[in-house]
Amino acid sequence: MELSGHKLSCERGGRLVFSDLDFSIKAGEMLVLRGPNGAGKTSLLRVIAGLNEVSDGELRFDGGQDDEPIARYAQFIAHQDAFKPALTVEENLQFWSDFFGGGDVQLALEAFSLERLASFSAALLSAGQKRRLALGRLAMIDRPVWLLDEPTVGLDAASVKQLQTLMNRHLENHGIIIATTHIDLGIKGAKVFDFATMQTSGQMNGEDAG
Amino acid sequence: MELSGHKLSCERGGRLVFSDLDFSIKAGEMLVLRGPNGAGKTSLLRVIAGLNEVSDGELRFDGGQDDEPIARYAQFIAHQDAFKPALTVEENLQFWSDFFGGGDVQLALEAFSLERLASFSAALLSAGQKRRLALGRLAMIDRPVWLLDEPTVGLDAASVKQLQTLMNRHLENHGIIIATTHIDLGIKGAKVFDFATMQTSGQMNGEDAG
Amino acid sequence: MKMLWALLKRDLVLSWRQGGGVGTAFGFFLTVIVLLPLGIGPDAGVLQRIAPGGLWIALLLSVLLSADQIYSTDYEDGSLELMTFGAVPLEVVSAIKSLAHWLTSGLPLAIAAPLLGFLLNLDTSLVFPLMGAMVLGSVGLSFLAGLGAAVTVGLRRGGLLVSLLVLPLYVPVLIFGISAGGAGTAGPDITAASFAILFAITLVILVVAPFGSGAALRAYMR
Amino acid sequence: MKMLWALLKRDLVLSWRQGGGVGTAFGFFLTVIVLLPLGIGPDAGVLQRIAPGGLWIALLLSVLLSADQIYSTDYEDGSLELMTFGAVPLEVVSAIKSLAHWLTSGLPLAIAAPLLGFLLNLDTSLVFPLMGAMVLGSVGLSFLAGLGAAVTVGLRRGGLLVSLLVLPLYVPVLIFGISAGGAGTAGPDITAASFAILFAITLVILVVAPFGSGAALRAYMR
Amino acid sequence: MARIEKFANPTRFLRLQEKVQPWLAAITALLFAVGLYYALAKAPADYQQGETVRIMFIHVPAAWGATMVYAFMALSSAIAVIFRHPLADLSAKAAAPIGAVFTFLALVTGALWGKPMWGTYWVWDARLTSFFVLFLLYLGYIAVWQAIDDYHRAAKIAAIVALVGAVNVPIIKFSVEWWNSLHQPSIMSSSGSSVHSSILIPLLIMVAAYSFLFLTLHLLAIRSELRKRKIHQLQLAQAQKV
Ligand code: HEM
Ligand SMILES: Nc1ncnc2c1ncn2[C@@H]1O[C@H](COP(=O)(O)OP(=O)(O)OP(=O)(O)O)[C@@H](O)[C@H]1O
Ligand SMILES: Nc1ncnc2c1ncn2[C@@H]1O[C@H](COP(=O)(O)OP(=O)(O)OP(=O)(O)O)[C@@H](O)[C@H]1O
Ligand SMILES: [Mg+2]
Ligand SMILES: [Mg+2]
Repeated sequence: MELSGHKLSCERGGRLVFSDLDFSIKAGEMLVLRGPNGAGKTSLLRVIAGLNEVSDGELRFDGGQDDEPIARYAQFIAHQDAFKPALTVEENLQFWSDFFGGGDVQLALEAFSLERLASFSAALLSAGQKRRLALGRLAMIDRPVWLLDEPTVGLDAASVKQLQTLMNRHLENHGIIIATTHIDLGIKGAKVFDFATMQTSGQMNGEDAG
Repeated sequence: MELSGHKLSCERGGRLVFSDLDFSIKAGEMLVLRGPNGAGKTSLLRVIAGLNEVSDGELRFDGGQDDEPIARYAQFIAHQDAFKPALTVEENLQFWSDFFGGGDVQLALEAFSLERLASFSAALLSAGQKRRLALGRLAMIDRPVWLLDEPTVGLDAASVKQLQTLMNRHLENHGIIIATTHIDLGIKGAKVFDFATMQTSGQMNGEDAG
Repeated sequence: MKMLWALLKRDLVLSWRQGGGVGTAFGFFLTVIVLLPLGIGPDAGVLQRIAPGGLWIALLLSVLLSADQIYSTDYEDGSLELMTFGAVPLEVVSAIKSLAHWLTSGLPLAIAAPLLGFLLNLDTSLVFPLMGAMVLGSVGLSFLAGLGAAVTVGLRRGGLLVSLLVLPLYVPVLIFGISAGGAGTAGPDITAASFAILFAITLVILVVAPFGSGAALRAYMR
Repeated sequence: MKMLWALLKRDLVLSWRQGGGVGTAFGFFLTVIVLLPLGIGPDAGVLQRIAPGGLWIALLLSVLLSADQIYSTDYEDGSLELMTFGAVPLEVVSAIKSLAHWLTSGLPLAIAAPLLGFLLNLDTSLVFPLMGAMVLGSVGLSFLAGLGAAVTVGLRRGGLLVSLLVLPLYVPVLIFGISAGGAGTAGPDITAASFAILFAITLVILVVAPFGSGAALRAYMR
Repeated sequence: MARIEKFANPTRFLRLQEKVQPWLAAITALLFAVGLYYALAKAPADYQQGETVRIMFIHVPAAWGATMVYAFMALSSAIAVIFRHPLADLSAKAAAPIGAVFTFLALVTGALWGKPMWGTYWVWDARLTSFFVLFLLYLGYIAVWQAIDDYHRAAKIAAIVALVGAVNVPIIKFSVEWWNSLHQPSIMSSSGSSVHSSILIPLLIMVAAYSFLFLTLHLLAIRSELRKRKIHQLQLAQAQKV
C-alpha cells in the first residue's frame, strides 16, 4: 500500500494554496504535516480525501481497487465533529458504525474512556470530550488510511496518551497516518513534511519542532 | 483590583460540575486553569463571565463599579469565534470595536500579522487564522480582565509567541488573565489552579505540566 | 441496506427529538388554516369554494418551511462531508433524507389536512379524493423541498431562497393535485387523468431531485 | 449611539450579502401571490374579494419565514454571548435586530404588496389605505417575529416552532390591519378606529417584544 | 470541439469581442430606429384595438426573447455541466439578467395592454401564469449567483437550478394550459398570412433588433464578468504576495 502525491497543487476560492507538492508514504508509516497557519495543511488533507479538487498534479493510491476513491479507504478527523447534540454518545457512534458498514461501538468508548458518558446526550460534553468522541471513530471503524487534522486539540494529557497508543497500533498493523499539527504528536519515527520548505524531512524523534 | 471566588459551585444541566472552589487573583497576575477534560475549566470561565449562574458560593470583583457585572470589565475568548463569514476580516473587527466602544482595528491586525488578510472574507480563513482573528480583539479593546478558553488552539509557533507578548504586556499593565489550557502557555510566574486537586499551586516556570 | 436504514432511522429520531417534528409542522398548518378565514372573511360559500386550494397551499407551505432543515445541520457539523467517505453515494443519501422528511411532515399533513377541511367548510364528498391526491402529491413536494434545501445548504440565509427556487417547481404539483382531488367543475374523467399525470410528475421528481441534490451537495463541499 | 448604529449596520449588510435579503423575501412574497390564484382558481371576482386578506397573509408569512434568521447565526457563532460583555443590554440589541429585520423585509414588502395587488385584481382605491396599514402593521409583525425567533433560538428545528408560537400573536395585527386597510364593508369611521387600534397594538408590541426577547436570549445562554 | 475551444478561449474571446462590439451596437441601434419608426409611425392602427396595437411591437419580441434567452441559458448550463467549458458558465450567468429584463418588459407591456383590451391589468390565464413563473425562475437563478461567493461553486449550483428549471418550463406550460386559457393564440402557427405584412414586417424587424440587443449586451456582460474575475484574482494574488 502506498499513497503519494506528485506535483500536486490546490486552488481554493480562486487562490493557489500550494503547488508542486510531492510526498509519498507507505504502509506502516506516518507523515506529519507542519507549517504556519494558512500554509495549506488542512487543504492537503482535504485534497487527499477528495473533498477538494486536485487542480494540478497527480495523487496516487496503490492498494485499493482501481475505480474507488481514496475516501473509501480512509477515515477523516476534521475540526468539526460530525455529531448530533440530540443523540446520545452511544447513538452517535452507533450511527457512524452502521453507516460505515459495522464496527464495535464498545471499542470506541473504551479507547477514550467514554464508557460512563455513553448514555449522555452529546450536547452536554465538554470541548475535549467531544473531540474524544470524534476520535473514537478511529478505534471503531477499520480503515487503512487515517487523515487527522490537529487530532490532539482540546485533549487532556491522558487522552493524548490513548491517542498515541491507538496511532502506534495502527502503524504496527500497516496502516497509514497523515496528520497535521502545531504541537508534538509524540510518535517516534514519523516523517515530517514542512510547508515552510516544502520538503519531507527524515524522522522526528518525538521532540517539539515548534 | 482583585477577582476572587469563595466556595463556588456550578451546576450545568442538573449536574454539579464543581463545588467549593476557591481562587483569588490580583492585578498583574495570571491564573492558569488545568485539569482533565470535563473537569469544569470552561464552566468556571463562564461563571466568572456571568454566562452561567453561580449556584452556590460567592464571586467577588473589586475594582469596578458596584452595580456593574464583571462582564463589563472582561474580554472573553471562547471556542466559538463570533465572526461572520460574510464580512471581511476588517469589517468583523470594526464591528466589535464599535460595539465595545472603540478600539483601533489596526492594532488587532498587527498583533497577529493579519494585515494582509484584512480585506479577505472571514469565510476564507484557515482554522488558525480564524483563531488569530478572535484573539485580535484582545489587542484592540482595552479591558482589565481577560478570560481565555484554550487560547493557543490551532495557532502556529509564531502566533503563540505573539500571544505571549500580548499577555505579558497585559500583565505589566496590571491586567488580570484567567486562561484554561492543556499545554504550556509559556507565561512565567503564572499561578496554576488544578482541577484534579482543586488547589492553586504557586508558580509555573514555563514548563509543560502535562 | 443496513446503512440506508441507519440513515433513515437517524433522521426520524432527530426530527422527533428536535422541536417535535410532526407536531410543529402540524401546528403551522393549523395556524395557516386559522388565518385564512380571518384574512378572507367568514362567508361560508367563499370559504367552501376556496377550501381545497387553501388546504393545498397550507400543505405546500408547511412542507416547504421545514425543508431547509433537511441538510443544514448535517452540513454545518461536518456529517455530510463524513458521509462522502461511506459506500452510499450522496444521491442515495439525499433520497433517504427526503424520504424521512416526507414521513415526518408530508405524509402526516396529507392525511390530516382533508380531515381538518371542515374548518373551511370543505365539501365532505371531497375528503377522501383530496387525501389520495395529497398523499401522492406530498411525496413530490418533499423531494422538491429536499432539492431546494440541497441547492441552498451552504447559504446562511437559505430559508427564503429555498422558497423562491422551489415554489415554481410546486406549480405543476399544485395544479394537477387540485384537479386530481376532484375539486372544481371537472368530471371524473379529468380527475382520473389528472391523477395519472400527478403520478407521472411525482415519478419525474423522484428521479430528478436526488440527482440534482447530490450534485449540489457535492458542489458545496468543494 | 455608535454601538447601536454599528449593530444596525452590520445586520443590514449581512442581510444584503447573505442570500440577497430583500430580494428573496420579495421573491417569496411573489410566489405566494402566484400560488393563491392557482389554488383558488382564476375567477376575477373571487380573487378581488380575497385580495386584501391574501396580501396580508402573504406579507405575514414572508416576514415570519425570515424571522428565525434574526438570531440564529449570532447564537451559533457565539456573537450573542459576546454581546453580553458590551454596554448595550440585550433588550436593546434585540430591538435593533428586529428593526433591521423590518427594514430589510417588513417595510419593503409592505410598500410593494399593495402595488402587486393588481395581480389579485385588488380594487385600486384600496391600494394606499392598504399600504398605510401594512407599513404600520409590519413593524409589529417584525418585532413579534423577533420575539418568536428569540424564544426558539436554541432549538434546532426552530423554523416551524416560531410559526406556531408567533402566528397566534399575529391574529390581532391581521384583523385590525385588514379593517384599517379599508377592506370589507366597513365605513370610514370603522377604518379610522381600526387604524388607531392597530397603532396601539404596534406600540404595545414595540414595548413588550424587546423585553421578552432579551429575557429569552438570556435564558438560552445559561 | 477543438475549434470551439480555441474560439472560446477567454483572451481570444476578449479580442474578438472588442472588434465586433461597435458593429453590433451600431446594427442594434439601426434596427431599433427602423423598427420603431415603422411600428409607431408607419404601421396602421388596428380597426379594433386602435393605437394601442403598437404596444405589440415592444411586447411580442420581448416575450419571444424572454423564452429564447431562457432556452439559451439552459443550453449554456448544460454545456457547462457536460463539457466543463470555462466560458459556458459565464455565458449562462450573463444571459440571465437580460432575459429577466425581457420578461419584465413583456409583463409590463402586456399588463398595460391588458387594461384597454381585457379591462384589467392582469388575469390568471395560462400563458400569463406560466410566463410569470418564468420570471420567478429567472429571479431564482440570479439570486443563486448573488448568494454564493465562490465562483466555481456558484456556477455548479446555478447550472443545476437552470437545468431543473428547464425541465420544469414545459411542465408548467402544459399544466397551466390545461388549467385555463384566454391569451391571444400564436401568430405564427395560426396562419402566416392572417397577419398583414404592414404589421408583420416591422414586427420581424423588431425581433431582429431585440436579438441583436441581446447579442450585444450578452457579449458585453461576459466581458465585464471576465474583467471582474481578473481583478478579483489580481487582488487575491496581491494579498498573497505581500
Ligand atoms: C401581462 C400580460 C401579458 C403577458 C405576460 C403576455 C405574454 C406573452 C407571451 C409569453 C407571448 C409569447 C408567446 C409565445 O412565445 O408563443 C406573447 C405573445 C403575444 N401577446 Fe401577450 N402577454 C400579455 C398580454 C397581452 C395582451 C393584453 C395582448 C393583446 C390583446 C397580447 C397579445 C399578444 C400577441 C398578439 C402575441 C403574439 C402571439 C404569438 O405569436 O405567439 N398579450 N404574450
Ligand atoms: N451545556 C451544558 N449543559 C450541561 N452540562 C454541560 C454543558 N456543557 C458541559 N457540560 C458538562 O459540564 C462538565 C464540565 O464541562 P467544561 O466544558 O467546563 O469542561 P472543561 O474542563 O472545559 O473540559 P475540556 O478540557 O474538555 O474543555 C462536563 O462534565 C460536561 O459534561
Ligand atoms: N473555504 C475556503 N475557500 C477559500 N480559501 C480557503 C478556504 N479555506 C481556507 N482557505 C485558504 O486556504 C489557505 C490554506 O488553508 P488551510 O486551512 O489549508 O491552512 P492550514 O495549513 O490548515 O492552516 P491552520 O494551521 O490555520 O489550520 C489559507 O490561506 C486560507 O485562507
Ligand atoms: Mg488547518
Ligand atoms: Mg473547555
